[in-house]
Amino acid sequence: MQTLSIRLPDIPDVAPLGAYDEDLLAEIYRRMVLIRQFELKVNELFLGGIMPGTIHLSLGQEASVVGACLALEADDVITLTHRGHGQALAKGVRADALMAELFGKGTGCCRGKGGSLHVGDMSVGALPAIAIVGASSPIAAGMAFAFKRGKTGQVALNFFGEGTANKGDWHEALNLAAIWKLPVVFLCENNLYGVSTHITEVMAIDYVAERASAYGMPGGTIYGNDPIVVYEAVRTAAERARAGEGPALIECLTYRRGGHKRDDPGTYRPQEEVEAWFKTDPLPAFRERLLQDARFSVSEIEALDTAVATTIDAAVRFALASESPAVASALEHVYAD
Amino acid sequence: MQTLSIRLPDIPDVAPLGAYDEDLLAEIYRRMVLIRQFELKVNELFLGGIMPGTIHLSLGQEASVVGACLALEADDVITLTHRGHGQALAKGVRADALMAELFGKGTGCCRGKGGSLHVGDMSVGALPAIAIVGASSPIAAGMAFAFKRGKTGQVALNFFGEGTANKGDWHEALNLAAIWKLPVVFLCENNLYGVSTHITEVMAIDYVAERASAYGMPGGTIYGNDPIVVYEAVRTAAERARAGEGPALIECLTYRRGGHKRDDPGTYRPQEEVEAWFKTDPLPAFRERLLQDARFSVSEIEALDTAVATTIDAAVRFALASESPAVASALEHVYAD
Amino acid sequence: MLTRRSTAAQSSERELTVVQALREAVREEMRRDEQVFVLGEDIRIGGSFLFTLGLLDEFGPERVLNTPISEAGFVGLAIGAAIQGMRPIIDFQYGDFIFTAFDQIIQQCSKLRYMSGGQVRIPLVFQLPTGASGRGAQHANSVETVFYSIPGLKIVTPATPYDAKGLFKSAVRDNNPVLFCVHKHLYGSKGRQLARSSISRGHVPDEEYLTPLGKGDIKKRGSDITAVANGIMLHRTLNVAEALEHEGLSVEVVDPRSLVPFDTELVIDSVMRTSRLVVVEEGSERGGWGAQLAAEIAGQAIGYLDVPIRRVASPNVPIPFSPALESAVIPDETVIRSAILELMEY
Amino acid sequence: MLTRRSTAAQSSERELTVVQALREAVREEMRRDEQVFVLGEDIRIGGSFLFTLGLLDEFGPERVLNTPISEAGFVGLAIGAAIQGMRPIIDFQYGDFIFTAFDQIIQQCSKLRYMSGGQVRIPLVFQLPTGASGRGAQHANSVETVFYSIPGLKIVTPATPYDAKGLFKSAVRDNNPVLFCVHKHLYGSKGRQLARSSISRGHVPDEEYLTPLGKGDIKKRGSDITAVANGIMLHRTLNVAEALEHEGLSVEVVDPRSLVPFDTELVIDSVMRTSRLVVVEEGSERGGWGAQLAAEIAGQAIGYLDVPIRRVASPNVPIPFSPALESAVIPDETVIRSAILELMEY
Ligand SMILES: Cc1ncc(C[n+]2csc(CCOP(=O)(O)OP(=O)(O)O)c2C)c(N)n1
Ligand SMILES: Cc1ncc(C[n+]2csc(CCOP(=O)(O)OP(=O)(O)O)c2C)c(N)n1
Ligand SMILES: [Mg+2]
Ligand SMILES: [Mg+2]
Repeated sequence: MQTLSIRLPDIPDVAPLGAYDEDLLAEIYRRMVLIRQFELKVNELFLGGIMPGTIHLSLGQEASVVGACLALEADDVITLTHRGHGQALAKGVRADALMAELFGKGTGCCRGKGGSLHVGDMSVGALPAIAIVGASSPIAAGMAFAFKRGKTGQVALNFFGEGTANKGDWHEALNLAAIWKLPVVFLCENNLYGVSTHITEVMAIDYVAERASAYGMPGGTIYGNDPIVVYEAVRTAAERARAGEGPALIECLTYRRGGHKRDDPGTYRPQEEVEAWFKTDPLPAFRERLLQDARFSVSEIEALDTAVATTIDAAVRFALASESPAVASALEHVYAD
Repeated sequence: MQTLSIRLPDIPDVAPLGAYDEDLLAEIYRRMVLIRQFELKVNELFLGGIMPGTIHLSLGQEASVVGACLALEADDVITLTHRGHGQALAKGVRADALMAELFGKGTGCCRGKGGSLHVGDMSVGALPAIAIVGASSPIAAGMAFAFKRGKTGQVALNFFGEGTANKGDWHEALNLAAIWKLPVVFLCENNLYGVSTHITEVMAIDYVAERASAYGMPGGTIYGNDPIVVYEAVRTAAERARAGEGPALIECLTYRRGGHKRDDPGTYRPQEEVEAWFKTDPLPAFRERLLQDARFSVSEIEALDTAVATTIDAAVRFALASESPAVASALEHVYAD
Repeated sequence: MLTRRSTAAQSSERELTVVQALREAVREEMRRDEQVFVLGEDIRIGGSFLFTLGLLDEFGPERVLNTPISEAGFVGLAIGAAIQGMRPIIDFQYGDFIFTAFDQIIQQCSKLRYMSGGQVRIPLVFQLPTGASGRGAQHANSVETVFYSIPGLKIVTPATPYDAKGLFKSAVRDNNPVLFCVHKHLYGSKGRQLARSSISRGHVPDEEYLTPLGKGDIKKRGSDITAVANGIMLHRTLNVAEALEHEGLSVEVVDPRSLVPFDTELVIDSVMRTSRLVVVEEGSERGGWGAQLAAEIAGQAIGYLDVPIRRVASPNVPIPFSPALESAVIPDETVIRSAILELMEY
Repeated sequence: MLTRRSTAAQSSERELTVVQALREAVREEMRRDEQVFVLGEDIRIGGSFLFTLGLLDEFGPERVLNTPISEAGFVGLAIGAAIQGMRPIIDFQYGDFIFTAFDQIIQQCSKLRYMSGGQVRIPLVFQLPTGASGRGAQHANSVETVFYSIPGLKIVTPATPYDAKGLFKSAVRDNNPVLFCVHKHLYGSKGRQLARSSISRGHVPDEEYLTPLGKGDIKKRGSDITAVANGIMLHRTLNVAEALEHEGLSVEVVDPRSLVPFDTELVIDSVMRTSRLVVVEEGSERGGWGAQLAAEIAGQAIGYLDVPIRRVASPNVPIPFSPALESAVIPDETVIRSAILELMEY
């Protein structure tokens, strides 16, 4: 095994934004802000004892999920993880239904039966999240299988963390996807930690993407805090998949701003590492770049910020005003007719 | 995926036997003949309706198991597969107790409670076989863990087939062994087929050993029908493991002479493939080489053959003469005191 | 279409084995619905119990998929395909191997619908050879017992060719995961031992029919005692009941057919008439459907019973290989007979 | 040694939470036997329920191992280590994740001794947080129910600090695999909800003691009706029993403590005195220990019962997230009370 080798990656040269459509750039920004504001609010509600359950925040990882989801078509599907709020919002799950779900309300995207660990909305292609690490990878491959068989042209994208790449289900899924050339993109949010455990402790290789070759599929490690870098990589992989050339593994290097969940301060992370990574916060970096683009003004950006704030406020009000699900619904949805 | 790429391997230049001790060479030959004769006899008994249960023969794979086991020390341990008779005999399980086990007799190596799928004898370092594909790999790693922790200098060797390398347990085991540098050798008997399924159908890479790098461990593919080639590879890996340098993955290319099990004629295999591989039968090839070595005469070799035949006869007589286990023993060994 | 006619042209008194009936069921359903497909290990050559024999020829490799040995992977894959509208059938070589995909089944497959608030449905059939058949402990699990407590799954254990076909077709059309557990001694695939009773081979009509999941069936009418049994135990119990009939004892034999949902009413109804209940299953006696049935009758219908409920099951041990031991732990006709007679003499 | 003395120096009336008692147990056993070690995810920082808090400092990284997220892998590894003479304790973050290692446990761990004819033994403790605690369906399984039917395992469900410590020490010294299932609401780890009853925090003596596996305990004496309950249900049942005591009803509360082996005699003994039985468990009502107990009593001791056996359990559904729904499906004091009163009025 090599010595500890995953540190702050070299941040790639910034791709010029000029090549991208203005609406796309605005939407990237809007969704990143939406996730940031949504989760800050959730954290507040949760620590305030107002929100029930348990939560895993994705603060800091917005660029990866937004870049990835906006590279997909609307009818492509994603699978989500335990850290799924950002993935859900990136794919277009409504903030109000998401917020209501976290409160366990009947208006929630899963009618209050899922909760934070299982958010999703099939109508926007977000399969309600699977919280068992690694278990979603074969399921994503299976959705891709149906797409291939039905020649629908859709693609499935499987989100997972670097810690997940040591799970048997993940391994079996990558192999199946490779041998059957399924249109699936395996997207690793490598935030260096699985709970408190650093990647170098649980893998004797440097990068998750090195495992792609074991299945005969292309793979690569990219800087995950630049949404454009992620967007480009996923776009390429999705096109390849749509063209029948099979799956790919993309590893986005990123970092979570907080601990693993609710009560975790994340103090097991070395101070220098935290500081170095915090400087790469994707949100101010992307905002800065937008402002340097002639097509965006400060007031336009601020208008986006304000609109998001309004959305979040409305979502909280909606969630709080909603009723708990009827008790009888606890016995529903066990079986389909 | 590449086109079908695992064919008959180039047979490596034959290592001169002169470098090896006479007793070792004789023992390699003896164990290979023992396995061959044992399994031919088992097949006969089974097809004759005399032997109960189900059987998976390893005819044709003798060089890999014997080369591997003789490269180990007596107190090293192996894990066995569903195709375990050869592995057991190679590690030194007594032929009579093994035969009695296949008959479900109380004198069997597992007191008749295991059967063909679960043969083994802890007193010679052969953990009774695990028939669930892939499940033995973590257990082998665990035995190696105990050896490392107890600084015993022992090594564990995990036998598995190429079809097994698509199983999650296998993946998790290799990773664990790699990160904790456990003294374990993962030994793949790549006989090209898992039941009727050719390796190229279930992997988009050429060789199982290509997966070693995904775990940061050394790996290599060797010609598995030459016991000396296997012996050398395992010896090197075991020494490395004993020295604290961690696990290795060795892939032995070999071929089974019969079908997957009892009632399988193996007719899914292309005729040319079968013919080409049958020419590599390890047993006559090694016999020939011994005869070319000045230290061995025809009569010595024939004496070995005869001794084996006597052993097998005795084993069958022993097994047939043995009693079935007492019915009360069905309730024993569920729990240890 | 042609094939179909020619099948119909066969004698209407034709007798099939369970595996023949199952093959007919799967073919009919695959013809009927393009979304139905089969996957599993070595199924191109028929799979372990010849359930898929001939399917490749008719439906091609797109709908008859040989998988790698990756149970968790291909179960998860089938779940995903089902979510997207397909109807996978997974053929397991031995039901025993499903435990390597256990999490996919109990954490994902059985719950995704519920925890998504009804957003998805997962029509998915698991073809699972179950029980002991002379192969030792790892190939002898009563799969139905292990999954029995899990909400969100259906579990079927057919015992006759007629039921096997009708239930299988219903399972394929059901919009939920169904574990279809067939005893290894029931298939009647070539060269394998077949459970022996008057109905282990049997008439299967030419006309299409469906047998509903969740409905039990009285396999033999009787008035003195109710025996509930499934799988091969049904056949053993029937043999005992037929022998006892000659001795003047009238045993009613109830085949639940489905374990989940379970036709408790049919049993209560029978017990109301006989006042005596014996429950026979192959699985070990702890935690299976037999215990549940006994508990339910003890809770709901205890007033109708004249005597304690007797259960016949294997002891709580792994299944030993030795034929002498295997047959000592798995209930045989002798123990079933004794249990019935004991209750009659209570 | 010094640490040990200083512990002993504490007040003999000290009260501990369950997790404190468990930590004491594991420390004592690790000091006692070099072969005992702990592995699991993130256990260096204490694991999910702080079971391993502080262990790293005392025993170092050789005996307190952070694993990758590879449950099947590290369970198999622990099996191998146990076969070679070690005594692993596996800490699961949530018992729910054990299903990804299910095959290793039911096909290997529980059977290797048997199918090898007694050649190996596998002393191995699984520390498993079980039950529902507001996290949704995938983190709410009653793990003990799922494994309940499997031969070759022992299953323990302690409910008090005293029992938790004594049983854990016995589990570590047992030469078999033991699933040690502690309800998530019982640990009392910082910031987490604790089941509320007079004995959910409690006295744990300074002196070493062992509590045998397989022995139940009467947590409250009573003469009118027997209630058998475990885990958090024990606390709820005790609260109900105490309230009813004031209303003049004497409920005997039996805590089985171990599910496998189960102290059926203790229950029969109690039922012989009370003639009424209610069984309370958190798991869903199909296939768990409650059904088995009811079936056994119905088979062996039906003559002592005046009324049917009542069972209180969750319905057969996955556990919903919404607090309003979760508390609707998990038995609370109201349903336990009603069940007892109904039986009294039967
Ligand atoms: C099979 C399984 N084991 C353990 C857990 C508990 N757990 C939840 S998240 C997590 C860490 C996952 O790490 P990673 O994949 O890197 O994702 P991240 O949390 O960093 O987003 C663990 C161990 C689980 N949910 N499932
Ligand atoms: C988990 C699991 N799935 C399926 C099987 C059935 N099975 C037994 S052997 C075998 C093929 C194994 O192939 P390989 O690993 O190449 O070993 P070989 O038989 O060629 O020696 C299969 C599928 C099993 N025993 N365990
Ligand atoms: Mg991570
Ligand atoms: Mg093979």
